[in-house]
Amino acid sequence: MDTAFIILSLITVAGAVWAVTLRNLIHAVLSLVLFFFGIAGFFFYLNADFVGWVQILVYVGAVAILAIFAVMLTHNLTAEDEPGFFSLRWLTGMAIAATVGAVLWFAIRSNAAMSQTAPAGVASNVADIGRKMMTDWVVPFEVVSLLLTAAMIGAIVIAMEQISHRK
Amino acid sequence: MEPATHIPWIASHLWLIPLLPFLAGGVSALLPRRCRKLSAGLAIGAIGISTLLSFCALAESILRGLLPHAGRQWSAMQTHEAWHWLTEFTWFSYGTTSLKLGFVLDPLTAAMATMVSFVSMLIFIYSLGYMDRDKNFTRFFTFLSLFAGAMLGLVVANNLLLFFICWELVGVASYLLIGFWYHRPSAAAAAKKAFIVTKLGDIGFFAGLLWLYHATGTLQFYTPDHTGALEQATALAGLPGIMGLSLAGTIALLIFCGAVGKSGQWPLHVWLPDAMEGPTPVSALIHAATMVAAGVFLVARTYPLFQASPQVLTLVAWIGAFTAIMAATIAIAQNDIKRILAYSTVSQLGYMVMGLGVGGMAAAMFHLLMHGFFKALLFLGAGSVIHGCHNEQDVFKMGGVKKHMPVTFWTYFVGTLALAGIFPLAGFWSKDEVLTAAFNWGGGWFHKGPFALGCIGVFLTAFYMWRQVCLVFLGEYRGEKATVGHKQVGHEEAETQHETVPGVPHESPAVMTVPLVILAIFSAFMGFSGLPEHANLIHHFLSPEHAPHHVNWFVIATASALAFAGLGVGHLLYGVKPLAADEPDPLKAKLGKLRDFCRDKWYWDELYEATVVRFANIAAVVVDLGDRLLDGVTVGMGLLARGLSFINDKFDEHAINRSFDGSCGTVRLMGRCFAALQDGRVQSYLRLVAVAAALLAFWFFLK
Amino acid sequence: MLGNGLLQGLVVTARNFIRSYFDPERLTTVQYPEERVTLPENSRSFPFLVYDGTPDNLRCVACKICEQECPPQCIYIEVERDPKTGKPVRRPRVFDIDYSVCMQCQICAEVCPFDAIKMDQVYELAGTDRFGGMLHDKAALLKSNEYYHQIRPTEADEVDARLSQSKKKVSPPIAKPAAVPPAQPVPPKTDV
Amino acid sequence: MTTLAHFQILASLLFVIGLFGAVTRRNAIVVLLSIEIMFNAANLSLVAFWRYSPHPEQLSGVMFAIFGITIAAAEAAVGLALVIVIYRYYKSIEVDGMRSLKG
Amino acid sequence: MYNFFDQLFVALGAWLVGLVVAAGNGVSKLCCGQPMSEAAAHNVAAGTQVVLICVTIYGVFALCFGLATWLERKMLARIQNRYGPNRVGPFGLLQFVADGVKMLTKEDIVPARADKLVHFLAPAIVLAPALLMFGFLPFGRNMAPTDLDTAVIAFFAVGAGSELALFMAGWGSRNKYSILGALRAVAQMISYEIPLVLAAVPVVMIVGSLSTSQIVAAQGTDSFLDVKGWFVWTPWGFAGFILFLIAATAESNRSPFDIPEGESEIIAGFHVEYSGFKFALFFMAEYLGMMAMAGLGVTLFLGGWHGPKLLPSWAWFMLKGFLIVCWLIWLRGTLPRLRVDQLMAFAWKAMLPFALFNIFATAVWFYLPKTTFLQSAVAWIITAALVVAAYLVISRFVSRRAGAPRVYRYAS
Repeated sequence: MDTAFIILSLITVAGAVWAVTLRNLIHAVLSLVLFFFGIAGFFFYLNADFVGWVQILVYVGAVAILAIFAVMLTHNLTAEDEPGFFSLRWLTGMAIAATVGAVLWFAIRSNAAMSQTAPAGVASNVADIGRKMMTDWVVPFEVVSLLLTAAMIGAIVIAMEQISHRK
Repeated sequence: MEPATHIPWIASHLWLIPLLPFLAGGVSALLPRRCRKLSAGLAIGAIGISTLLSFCALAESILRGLLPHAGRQWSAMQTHEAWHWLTEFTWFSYGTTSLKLGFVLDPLTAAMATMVSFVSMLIFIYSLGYMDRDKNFTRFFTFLSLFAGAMLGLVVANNLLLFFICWELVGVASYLLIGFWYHRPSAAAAAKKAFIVTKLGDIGFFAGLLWLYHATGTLQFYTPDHTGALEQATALAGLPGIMGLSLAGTIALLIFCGAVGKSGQWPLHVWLPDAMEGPTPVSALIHAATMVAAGVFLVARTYPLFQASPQVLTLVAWIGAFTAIMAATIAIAQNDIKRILAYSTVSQLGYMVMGLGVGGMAAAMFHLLMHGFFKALLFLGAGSVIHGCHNEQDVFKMGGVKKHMPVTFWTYFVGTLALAGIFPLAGFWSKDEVLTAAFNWGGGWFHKGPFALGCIGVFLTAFYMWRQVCLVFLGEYRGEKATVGHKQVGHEEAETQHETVPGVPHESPAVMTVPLVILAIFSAFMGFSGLPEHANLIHHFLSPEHAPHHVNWFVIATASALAFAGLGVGHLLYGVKPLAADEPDPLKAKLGKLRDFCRDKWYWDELYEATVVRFANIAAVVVDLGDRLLDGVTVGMGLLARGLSFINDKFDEHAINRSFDGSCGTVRLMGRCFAALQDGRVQSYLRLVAVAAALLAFWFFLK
Repeated sequence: MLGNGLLQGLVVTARNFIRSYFDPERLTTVQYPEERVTLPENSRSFPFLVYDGTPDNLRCVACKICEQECPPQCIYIEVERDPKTGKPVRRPRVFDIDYSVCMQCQICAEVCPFDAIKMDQVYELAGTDRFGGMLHDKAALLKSNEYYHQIRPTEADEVDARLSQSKKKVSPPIAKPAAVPPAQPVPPKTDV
Repeated sequence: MTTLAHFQILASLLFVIGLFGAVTRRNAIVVLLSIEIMFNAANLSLVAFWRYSPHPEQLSGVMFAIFGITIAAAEAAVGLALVIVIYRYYKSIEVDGMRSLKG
Repeated sequence: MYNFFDQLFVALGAWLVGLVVAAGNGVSKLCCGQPMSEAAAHNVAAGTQVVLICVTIYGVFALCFGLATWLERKMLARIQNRYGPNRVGPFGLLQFVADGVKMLTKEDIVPARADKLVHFLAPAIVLAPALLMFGFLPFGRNMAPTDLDTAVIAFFAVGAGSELALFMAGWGSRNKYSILGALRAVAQMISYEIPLVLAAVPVVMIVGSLSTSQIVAAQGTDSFLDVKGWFVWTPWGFAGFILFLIAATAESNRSPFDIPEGESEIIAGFHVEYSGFKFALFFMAEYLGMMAMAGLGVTLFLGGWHGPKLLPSWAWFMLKGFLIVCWLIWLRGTLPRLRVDQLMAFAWKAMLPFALFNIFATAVWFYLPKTTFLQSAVAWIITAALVVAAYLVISRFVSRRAGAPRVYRYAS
């Protein structure tokens, strides 16, 4: 474990925790952005530059903005009636999260391959990614492009519903 | 096939032939409506260059196929083997495999491309005159170019997928053109009908395409290393398919579905006559050069698959023969000049398909090519008549047009005789080829049946054509507008197409008659390229590996006699005593109910209405009924349960004492507990999923 | 074609940009401390007192008409008395105008029968004292007839002509106030 | 040195945080954000596996991550559009309120 | 001689790094009695390089920012037949210094009900992407601050970060004008980011790399003139350049796309509640973003630092960048502000299809043979015809709606 990892982990975990706990939705979204940047940092740390930049471009540039617009359009800036920390809801949530976490912990600890260190010289090259995407991964690529088109049309249609009713 | 040492320039640039009309169409699609001359010029220029290129291809092919043997006996002229010039390119690579497309130049392509582009060019030129007053002139030429481009693309394709793409483009273009006057409901309906009915066949075609790809791993017709889909036909013939057919037969059958739809064969012929709603040049293009020819061409192109399966060929032959005779009978009782021609086309297509079915691929193609010329001629002539008679299409309201439109009459006359199969015009030779092939098909009534039907068809063809000529051109003009000044009503529609000068018919402008004359010359003399016996150039050219038939004087005599008989009967009925205005069809008296049966197209539309459409409706009703029934059952069950519970309640309260209440309470509590799991809250489900997944994982690890 | 209008607009602005360097007439800005616009002759700011020749020889006779007519009452006049006799002399001992109260209405100049008070054109009068700073006394208000000629030559010439005429008509040095038509000092002028 | 286990534990932790948010919070937008967190945790795990894999030239983890990001973006778009529509209908984006299937 | 000026800053940097390493060795000898280890020396050199690059970028572009404000005021003034600033320094060149001093000394006002933290962070966050974007541009021969093979996408990704900062500023101020301005800014920037990226895609397609250094290298020739290879001379490059300029104008919120600031409607949009130096930071971010966009435009389409070898390469880069900045100023002096619906319709209905079609035209260009001059000419004409046809069609659709009255969705 080195310093960069620790700093990035702190940023990421803090962002994630704030994002799910803060009452003020805008603050939650901004914390989520912090989290996204942390994850992008991890991608850089893992020599996956392209994924990192895509992460920033898509999540910070689009998803976070989208979330902000959703918050703005729903006039629901603060979730006032959230239950408190020691409510049954939160305790159940924490219990479930702890259960799943325990399972994951168990799985990771029980696997010997987990203790290996990073091999040197592993880096992702944009040209290689492009080549893979157009050869081995062309079917997922096409499917995803179709999915994106469908999602785009779907999102527009869903959100336009009211207007089309007026006409 | 010889090794691809030298490929002529045209063979490697074959793609230019379809590309040019496509480009012209694309550019004129962008032009504003006022650029009429530019768009027409583009379209005609593009198709003109395509025609030149096609002639180049034809010349190269003839050189390749025939010239090395020049100076020898005709019989020794043939090369006795099929040959192809191929160009291929990779569309896209997918992992290690790649999807290749390509173009092929062989005699079939060369002959077909020449006919298609040449006839299309003449039709384009003719349209200049015909569509002169239409305000959507630009759009019309855009669609025409698209149509011709798609058809030429299909002709030069060396790949079933490319073929299919162009095939569908032909379908789209025909949809757009049939529905060109989309503000008429009938035109819009006809366009829809044409599109949907042909799509029915295309489903089969597409299935066949996929199956072929699955079976052979390629969609190229021919490849340089002889692994093309068609070159594996014999191998496919050895594999089992469905319904006792071989795999090759199955695929051929599926592909034939497409041809049935596109070429208007029974049972999918119903769209073709309705397609007359389009402008007449479109009808000519559909019937002569492009759309319907595509179906026959498809079978000719994939002929090796059909050859590998005699059963399918038999089916093809019978369908063709049946269509030929059926359409001919319908044609004799029609009133609309274009409908008569439309059913004539269906009938002639039947001949072609029959020719294919009986093994005479060259004969069928010969008939297709010749038919392209004279049917284009007839349609354009009909268009000229309609144009001259102020959009009148009913033959009983024409008559005596001969003296007003001499050029149209004489060219139409040539076309009629050619279609009727009168010596020595084109139709005589090509129909003779088909009938000879049918005659030689085999013994027994089953194998002679198509021939017999074909012979009756010859009689009927001559009859209805002569009937038409008599009604339209001979006698006196019976139109309502015969007297000048009676033009107040019914002229609004006509305004879009030509000037509304009332009264007698008038000859069409030169831009329309010149194509007619050219087509007439071709219709008259092209037949000599297919003289029977050894001088049969077309046969040598198209299928060198099969020896042409010997002259069968019996067939020639029978066919000629029947054709003359048809003409004679027609003249007796309609020519000797020209009909007066409002006089009923004399055929009605002679045939009675049978004539009505024919006039109403054998009630196919009604049959489909009564079966296919009604089936869909009934199915919908049945499903709805089932739904209601289930609903009723559910409601009934509910009522029953309520009744039972009412009894139970009373029973519980009065008959059973409170000792049971405790256990009831427990049950209720448990029910509530389980109901709590189904509370409709998405998050509780998520919780359950998470816990369950965790437990499963624990179990998995502990095991 | 789309974009034509944009290009035309760009050409217009580019032409303005380039020509502004070759055609100084286009530039409407006056760079104030260094450059000033010449004021039109009829522009006015605050009143001042006119004297002929020396400051002693002022025209004002302390008749107090202006003091009484002044709408905001910013003029304060005390008549000077002969130190020996105690009788009033026809000149002001104190003549104050509070510029911070004056509303530049020109009524004082219009009613003055002796053409003694006229409107000035100064406008840079900023000061630091809010209360007394704008109170101008007689010494500050006195300006020569030459100055008057300088700022509004046409009007001053007319005034001089009128004064010399009235001097000729009435031999005594003191003109009767009644002889001069009141409240018609300056004929209206339309051009500068 | 940082081992693969570090990354996997971190990814699990983030996943668990996301899961906690998804099952706990009432606000639909926050639930969607929590789901995004889980997506990201999964992506992190995949890229880490790629980085430590014996065959990095296959780029499988990276590819999965890229496709994951794409799908998550589509999901977010549709999900938030749905939230807006639900808000218009119910005037609330409490997930607990969305129990009726009838529109 | 040319090489000396061309590589002046490279040499200077190397010399400074050497100096620092030598000094480090000296210190190390004094303290530990032996020079630094190889690895330590390497680290020191790398660190010094990073610091040098950062300082250079900050210094040079802060200066450029100042000059750009001066240039903008001067040009706008001249377009409107005024003098513009001419008091502080020769030709008013030091005006920006005076402005800076003014900004620094003004009172920093925070609205009472503002979200203090967000309000405070926004100006800092808005400046960071603007400065970071310069890190991906090669300024001259051997003068690329970083050499990523993902540079273009990194540039856009970093640029996307500024949207969020603008939103933070608008929301943190708790003012309806600022929130309106922020939402407008976000909607506009996210809409124009798509044509912006798509305008850059053809270049990436032709070069086959996302690296800015390689993109610049692909546009260079060995000749003295060195302008032939610029992508702007190709039809798709020209179309892409125009698209890029328009989208970049919108992306940097400049007139005629300045509806987020719209002084006459929403006072100053997202920074209405900022004063003093925080306002100056927004101002700076806007100008730096504009210059970075200009730099990317130069890199992608105008041959980067390639140019006739009369001037050093870095001078060419700066010159072209300033030309683009001048163009943006000229545009601002000419065009009135767009309406919101026009703005969105233009992005989605005009620029997006045109950008997509430009990509198609580029693919056509890519596959056409270009070995002989004749072939190149034919390829050029075909591609140009495609682009012009697309432009005509799209402009017809755009013009058709141009005169239509505003349709209100909720108000009417």
